[in-house]
Amino acid sequence: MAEVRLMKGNEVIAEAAIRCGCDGYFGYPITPQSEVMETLMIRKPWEETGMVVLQAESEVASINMVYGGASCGKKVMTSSSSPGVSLMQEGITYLAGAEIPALVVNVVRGGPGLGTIQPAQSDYYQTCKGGGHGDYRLIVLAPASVQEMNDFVDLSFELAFKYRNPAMILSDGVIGQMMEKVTLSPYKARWTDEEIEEISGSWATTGKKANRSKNVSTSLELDSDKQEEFNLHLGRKYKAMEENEVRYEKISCDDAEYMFVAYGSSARICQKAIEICRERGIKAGLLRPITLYPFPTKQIKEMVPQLKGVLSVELSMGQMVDDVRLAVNGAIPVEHYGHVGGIIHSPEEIADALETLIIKA
Amino acid sequence: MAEVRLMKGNEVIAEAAIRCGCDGYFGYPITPQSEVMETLMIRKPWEETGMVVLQAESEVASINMVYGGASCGKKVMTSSSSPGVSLMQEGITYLAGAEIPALVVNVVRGGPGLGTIQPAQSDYYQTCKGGGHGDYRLIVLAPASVQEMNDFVDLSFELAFKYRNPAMILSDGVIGQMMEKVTLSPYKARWTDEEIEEISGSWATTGKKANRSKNVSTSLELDSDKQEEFNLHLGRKYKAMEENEVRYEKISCDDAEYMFVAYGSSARICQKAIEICRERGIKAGLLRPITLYPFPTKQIKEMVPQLKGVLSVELSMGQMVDDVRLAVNGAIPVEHYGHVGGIIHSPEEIADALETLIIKA
Amino acid sequence: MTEEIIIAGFGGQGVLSMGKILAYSGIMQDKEVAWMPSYGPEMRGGTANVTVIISDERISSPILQKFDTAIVLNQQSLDKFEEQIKVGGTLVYDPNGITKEPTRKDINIYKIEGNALATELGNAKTFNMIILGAFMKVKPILSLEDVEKGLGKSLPERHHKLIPMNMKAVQCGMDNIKVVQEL
Amino acid sequence: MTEEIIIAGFGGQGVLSMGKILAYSGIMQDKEVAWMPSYGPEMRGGTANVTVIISDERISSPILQKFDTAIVLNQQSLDKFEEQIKVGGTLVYDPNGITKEPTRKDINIYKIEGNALATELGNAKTFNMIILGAFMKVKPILSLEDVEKGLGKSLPERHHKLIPMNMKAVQCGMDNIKVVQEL
Amino acid sequence: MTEELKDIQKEENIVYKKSSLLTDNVMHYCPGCTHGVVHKLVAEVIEEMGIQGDTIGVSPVGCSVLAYNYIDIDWQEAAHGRAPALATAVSRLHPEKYVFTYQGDGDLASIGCAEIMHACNRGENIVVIFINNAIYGMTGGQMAPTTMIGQVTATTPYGRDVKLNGYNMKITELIAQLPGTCYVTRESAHTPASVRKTKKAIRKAFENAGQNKGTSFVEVVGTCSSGWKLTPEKANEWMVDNSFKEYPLGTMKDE
Amino acid sequence: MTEELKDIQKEENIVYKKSSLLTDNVMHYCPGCTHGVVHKLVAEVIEEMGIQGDTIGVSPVGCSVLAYNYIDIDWQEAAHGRAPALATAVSRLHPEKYVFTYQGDGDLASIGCAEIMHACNRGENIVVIFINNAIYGMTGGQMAPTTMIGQVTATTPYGRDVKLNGYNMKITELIAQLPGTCYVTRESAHTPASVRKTKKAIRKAFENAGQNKGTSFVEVVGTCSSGWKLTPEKANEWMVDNSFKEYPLGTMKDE
Amino acid sequence: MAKVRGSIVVDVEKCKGCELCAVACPKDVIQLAHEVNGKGYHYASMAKPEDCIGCASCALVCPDSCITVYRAKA
Amino acid sequence: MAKVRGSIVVDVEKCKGCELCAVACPKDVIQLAHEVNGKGYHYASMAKPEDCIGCASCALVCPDSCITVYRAKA
Ligand SMILES: Cc1ncc(C[n+]2csc(CCOP(=O)(O)OP(=O)(O)O)c2C)c(N)n1
Ligand SMILES: Cc1ncc(C[n+]2csc(CCOP(=O)(O)OP(=O)(O)O)c2C)c(N)n1
Ligand code: SF4
Ligand code: SF4
Ligand code: SF4
Ligand code: SF4
Ligand code: SF4
Ligand code: SF4
Ligand SMILES: [Mg+2]
Ligand SMILES: [Mg+2]
Repeated sequence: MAEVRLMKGNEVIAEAAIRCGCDGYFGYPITPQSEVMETLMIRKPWEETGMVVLQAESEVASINMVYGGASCGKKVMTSSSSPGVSLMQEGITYLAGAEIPALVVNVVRGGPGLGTIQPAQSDYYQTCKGGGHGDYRLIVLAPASVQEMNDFVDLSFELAFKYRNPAMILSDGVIGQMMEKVTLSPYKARWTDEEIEEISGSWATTGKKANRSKNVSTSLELDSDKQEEFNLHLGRKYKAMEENEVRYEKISCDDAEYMFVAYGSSARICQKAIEICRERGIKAGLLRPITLYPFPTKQIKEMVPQLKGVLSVELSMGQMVDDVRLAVNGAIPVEHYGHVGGIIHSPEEIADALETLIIKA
Repeated sequence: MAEVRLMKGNEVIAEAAIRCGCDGYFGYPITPQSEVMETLMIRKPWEETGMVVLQAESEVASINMVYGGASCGKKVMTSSSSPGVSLMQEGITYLAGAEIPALVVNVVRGGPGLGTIQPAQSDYYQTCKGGGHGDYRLIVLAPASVQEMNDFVDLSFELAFKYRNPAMILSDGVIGQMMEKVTLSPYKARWTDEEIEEISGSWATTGKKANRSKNVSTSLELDSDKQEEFNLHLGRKYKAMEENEVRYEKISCDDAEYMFVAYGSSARICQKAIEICRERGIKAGLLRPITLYPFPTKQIKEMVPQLKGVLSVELSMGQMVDDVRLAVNGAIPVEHYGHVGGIIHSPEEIADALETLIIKA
Repeated sequence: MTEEIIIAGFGGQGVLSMGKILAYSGIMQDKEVAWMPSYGPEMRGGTANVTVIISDERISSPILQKFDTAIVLNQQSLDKFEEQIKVGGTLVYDPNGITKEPTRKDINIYKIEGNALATELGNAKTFNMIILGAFMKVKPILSLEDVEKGLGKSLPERHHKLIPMNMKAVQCGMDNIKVVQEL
Repeated sequence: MTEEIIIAGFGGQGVLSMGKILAYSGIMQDKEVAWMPSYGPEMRGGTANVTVIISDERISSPILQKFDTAIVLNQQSLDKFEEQIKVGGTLVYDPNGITKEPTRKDINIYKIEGNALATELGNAKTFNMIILGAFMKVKPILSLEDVEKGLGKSLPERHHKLIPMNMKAVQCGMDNIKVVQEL
Repeated sequence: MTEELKDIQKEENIVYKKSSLLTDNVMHYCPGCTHGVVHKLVAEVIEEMGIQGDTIGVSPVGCSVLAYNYIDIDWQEAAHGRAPALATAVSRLHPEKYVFTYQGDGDLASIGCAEIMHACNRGENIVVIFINNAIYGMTGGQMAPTTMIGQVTATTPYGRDVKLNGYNMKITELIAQLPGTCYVTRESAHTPASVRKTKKAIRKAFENAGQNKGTSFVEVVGTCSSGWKLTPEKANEWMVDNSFKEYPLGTMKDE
Repeated sequence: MTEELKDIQKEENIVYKKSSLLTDNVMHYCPGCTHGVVHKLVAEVIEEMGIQGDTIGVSPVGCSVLAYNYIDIDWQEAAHGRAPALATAVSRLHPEKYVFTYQGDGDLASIGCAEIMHACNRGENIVVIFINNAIYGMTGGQMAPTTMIGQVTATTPYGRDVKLNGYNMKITELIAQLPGTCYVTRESAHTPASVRKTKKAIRKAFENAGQNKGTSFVEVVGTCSSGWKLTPEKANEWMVDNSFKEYPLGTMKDE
Repeated sequence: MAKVRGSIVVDVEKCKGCELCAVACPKDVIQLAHEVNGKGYHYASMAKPEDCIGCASCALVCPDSCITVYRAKA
Repeated sequence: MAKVRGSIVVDVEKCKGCELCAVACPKDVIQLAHEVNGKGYHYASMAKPEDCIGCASCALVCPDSCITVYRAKA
């Protein structure tokens, strides 16, 4: 029977990891997500499922531990918050370059620099455009509730392994710190060595068996022709993701003349803003990207004919709005509205912004 | 009298640093830019101008040395190549968050991951959209010749100090490794302590004088209202840059019906592609962004009425093309063409791409 | 039904766990709940507050600017949250350490001497349950039974023996709340 | 005038510095020049090549797919660059270590026994200057005077005493180049 | 106040008061935190040496990240672990200045391990004040490299276990062996006598910097009552009983 | 070939041949490079122990980044300096496997200083092969932490100078003191005898891993003739005269 | 009166009631007040002012530098 | 004939002519050939095959594992 609990988003990440058969977690404390590792340490999954949990010496070490563990075909993850994730950029691009499936959770706080420990969504660029160097993409899931913090752990691993690509859960301090009702997932067994051999035997470094040639986890290619072919291969993979893995939610969109685009905690606030708008006689709706990469470009585009304008609402100075604009491609006005620095917009402010930035502009 | 030399792009960075009165260089070896530090070490500027040159233990250390030195109001820089720059992302966002003027040179190679040491332009996203977390921007200059490698060192410092913002020279393996004729700049004296006090006394940590309150170099703000105000302040600063600091070059644009947008080494190749196009009877031109941030959005927009299409040519899978599309905003077709992985496009390929992707499409 | 509550006081007063028990009690009644703490670098001594929302519907924003009820346990919190109570809303406060009494005329105001009562009960740790009881009295959105169940859920097994003592404190709070102003 | 040259051989054969002297000589004539090496992780033994462009006009791309002249000093380089010579272009090669002779019919081909001649001159280090001389003979785009000046610029002061020896090697290359095929 | 008290509490009778370099800001530290004591000592040393205008402090992330609010000198706030890199640059660009880092044990021994080892090995002319409270205070009491075997923290809720979490790291012992350090000592600040001794050590470290002697490293073994979940008094007792065994006080190097 | 030679060169007379674990790829190393010798020894040990299927190698950036092309086992290529972090995870997730890192001195002692110190301090059950050629070979011969005072490199063109570049770092001595290490030794591979000895050390390290003893650390002092700008023979001589003084051979710990 | 040779003044609003001064005092002069300050802390105060010898032990260990110490000449 | 007790075979195309085998050989058996291989290296060869004792010193130190060593029973 499904278990219902009252839990913090961060705690749920830990619980979901254990239950989905995650093999290893490597992390380093940072507010507002330290509860992920703390919960794991209290839960002692090594006694229950055999999952390894290790506090690393730094975020640089933890992402590289993830690279090492995940290169063995294991389900391995880390979590951190913005400054820690910045430190992981080299490791993340290595994961992408070696095509290693793994999960990174970013519970975003405000920046730049040390900034504030309060919630923000100002790491969209870093996450979706490539914080590291080179041409690569992460699979990015943006939970808007504690329940989704639960659900997306398993989903992230599934997508990561499907595409041999690192995945990121892009959360924020609100979703990480809040408690909500959550229905926990049933336990899944960790993969056995045989299952790993079956699923990832062509690439995972599990020790060279006599029946196969050696596996090497690497992102190095000194031959430019081969490197280009590899980059093009990645490009095709990303294309496939764009075609098959876009996830989003539409709220009150059927008759909408104006549409908010917002993810995560901002999307929740927009839901309330819609009510306010509709009380004011404005037909507003919300398209909530659940996957930030692949981005619901097509879905936004499809809405355009019925719309008079779009407002991208983010806890940032305007980052996702680029992708919204690229989707709309000049057909109707697109504007950005958002608070930053740990301040959370109120539903009223959002409704007002729609009026001033779009309707009356 | 101006000195003409035959030098590598990387060597010129070192020479220009010494001559522009740079106070300190902190770096770590990585191909294809190690000649920057090697040239400095041979030149021994500490005996000549007093400039400090130090090989750090890592890129993480070097960018933080830059933070320390630059926080004193000194002209301080580092250089690296893609993987090293990924490691610097935390440090870079700290510089932006503490409003510290400094210079980072990235001689880009192909990624993701370890990738190839051959030239690429696949760090545009990382550089221009914020590789680190939080809402911030770098001033980004993209040299297309060894001469510009010389000129942009001084210019970067000038802009960095004008806006109290880190600047980046986004070069690549071609420009870094090639030798060309270069006219070296005349020597500028390093700033004296008094000059630093005058220029940056309001913020530089030079030791608290009795006549002022203490200076603190920090990016931390625990009060969300203040952090938001700070983020908005940064936003206004970036707006000012966008208004005042856009630099670009137009080649054969007067009568152009088709336009390439390309920077750095790609721009040079596009020049030759223009000749080929014109031989084929196609009126092609080139807009070369010199500042990648602020991006010549307005200048591209202004060209739109006379154009039938735009081709963004990059040594990447398509990154700058986003900004070109945002500028054009759907008015005419915009496509991307590029090689990756260390392969360099030929002028013929570019001319062909214009025909197939834009003209005949 | 939607009840939006802020509980605010010093760190160490049990503000967060009071909110948690409230939220758990809501779950016992099959309601939607959200519990959103303020968090900061101060580990002790600083102010702590938590927003609790209990509702029959899906909860949109867990971050609120206006509250149906504010439960405040020190002067700073009173200064900050008195003005954030909706017109017609409710303020419950412990007068201990309060130097400037609340001034709004358009809300219901109640007093509960939590500190003093906890000392009387001989257990400072029951302070927050006394406050909870007081709230329950003026906002009977949850049954005592649910609170008892909520306590069971939020306390670790080994502390379940403390439930009766806690329920006694809740009752004490219900019994001792004083009306300052009722609309 | 634009001359696009690739020089290719083993690391250690002085390929890069030959290119540098060429480029410097170009500067002496007030021409535009570009010198673009291949670079890789092998420090010794691997192949090394450099593109040198000398032109009266601003040079656009320093990376070329076709060359006016290829100077190749080992088999791998011949295999790779023979086909990249423009129709009507020029190939200069040292037959030492060459196992498969060039086959193209639409280019000019010259041979220079650089290795053997350097041994004769009693200084293996003059090898690349002999090759340079050979090139100068078939493509007299630069004067001997400019090459001497170029040498002066590219060698550090303390090595200037070696210039006469190097110029002798250049002359030796000019004298000993052999036509294999001329269009 | 009684007459007697008034008589004593006169300006001229003051024998101890807050350093004038300490600002009036109330420190955000928890009650009894070692950081407060050491801040005071640093302020007093700088004041007494008269080098307020010549001193630049570097405080990285950790509970002491806001040190700049409390001591009235120029400060740089460093990324977690990187203070020695900042200080290296400041000191090399300003060889005549007094440059110090003020680092926690998580900061210095964990994420910043490479930076401190290399700064000390290069012999940067800086002072390092190292507050070893055997825990990550700032983030809520997680295990640090210095956390002792068996010690309970938020990430070792059943006590640090060598198998799971490895050994505690004695970084100061390692640093004492690096040729770039001239003075390495381990002190505490829990009694009046140890506070006096620690102040002397800090003073010596700053004086070394004035004489360009290389890196001076002063560890202060301290408490984190919040992280340890003890009262300040009990925390001090626990420290004496446990920390001092693993981290014995004393000067390891003085050249 | 003479008859005599033919007579000797028969299959049954073979006393030494290339390990079957070495692939046929020509190594990209420069003539005389120490990496080649040590690759051979690692391959031989794995072959002789019969653990090809149970061994996972981790090679970070450095000249040996392509080690995976030469030894026929599963490999992970690590980011510069981070091999110990990768190996930590592999070993913890596969406690029954033999996990080793193969690191250069720039990699291990400079950028990767924190990772190696912490892996060794935690006592990860791994083998570390550490090639100390006192230089950054891969990137063209720049100074490493191990570069000796006076040594000329691309970034110390006038010789390493303590004032400018700091002291050379003796990281193995530090590592020997970390409680997580069970075996720490410094070897060389320039003579037949030293090659034999190094092989024994590597074998012991792998056997330790099989017995779950913690971290075994084998340093091999080597040469980089390209970086040093010497012939391989002269490089060996220079090493004996200079490196061995700063990095004396011998076992520091064997528990 | 000759007995009172020392005295302290506590900055009550800064005091966090950690009690370390009380522990350090050789004369048991200090106790926490029953009252709390604006931050909710019971602050340090002289319970036995007459015993104070002005030795400054309390002030030395006070993490919040709240204590000023006075000592009369005799 | 009894004199020839050992012999080596060098993988000529793999040899890089580092000469370390020659240095290691106790019998001075090895010298570099005048010819170069496909990579341009003068490769190792037995200059005095008759002196080889099959001790494998050369093979042990060879970085490129080019040397196979043979030893006849007697
Ligand atoms: C890159 C990065 N990772 C993690 C953090 C979170 N963080 C802040 S302080 C700290 C540890 C503090 O411990 P310590 O250095 O011992 O100082 P203390 O608070 O105990 O004085 C951590 C992990 C951060 N700010 N930045
Ligand atoms: C993050 C990063 N920084 C720098 C480099 C460039 N780099 C590659 S290997 C290397 C040093 C190699 O030296 P060492 O570890 O001593 O190995 P060796 O080549 O000498 O065997 C450097 C600096 C890199 N690849 N990645
Ligand atoms: S958490 Fe610990 S270290 Fe931080 S202020 Fe509180 S007692 Fe001090
Ligand atoms: S550069 Fe040095 S370490 Fe690298 S392969 Fe050559 S000799 Fe070996
Ligand atoms: S030591 Fe200071 S802060 Fe602590 S109780 Fe005494 S006066 Fe107050
Ligand atoms: S000055 Fe000495 S005697 Fe007086 S209260 Fe302080 S510690 Fe006690
Ligand atoms: S040691 Fe090996 S590579 Fe070197 S010369 Fe001898 S056979 Fe050739
Ligand atoms: S086997 Fe011994 S004797 Fe024979 S060539 Fe080799 S080293 Fe010389
Ligand atoms: Mg600490
Ligand atoms: Mg090395």
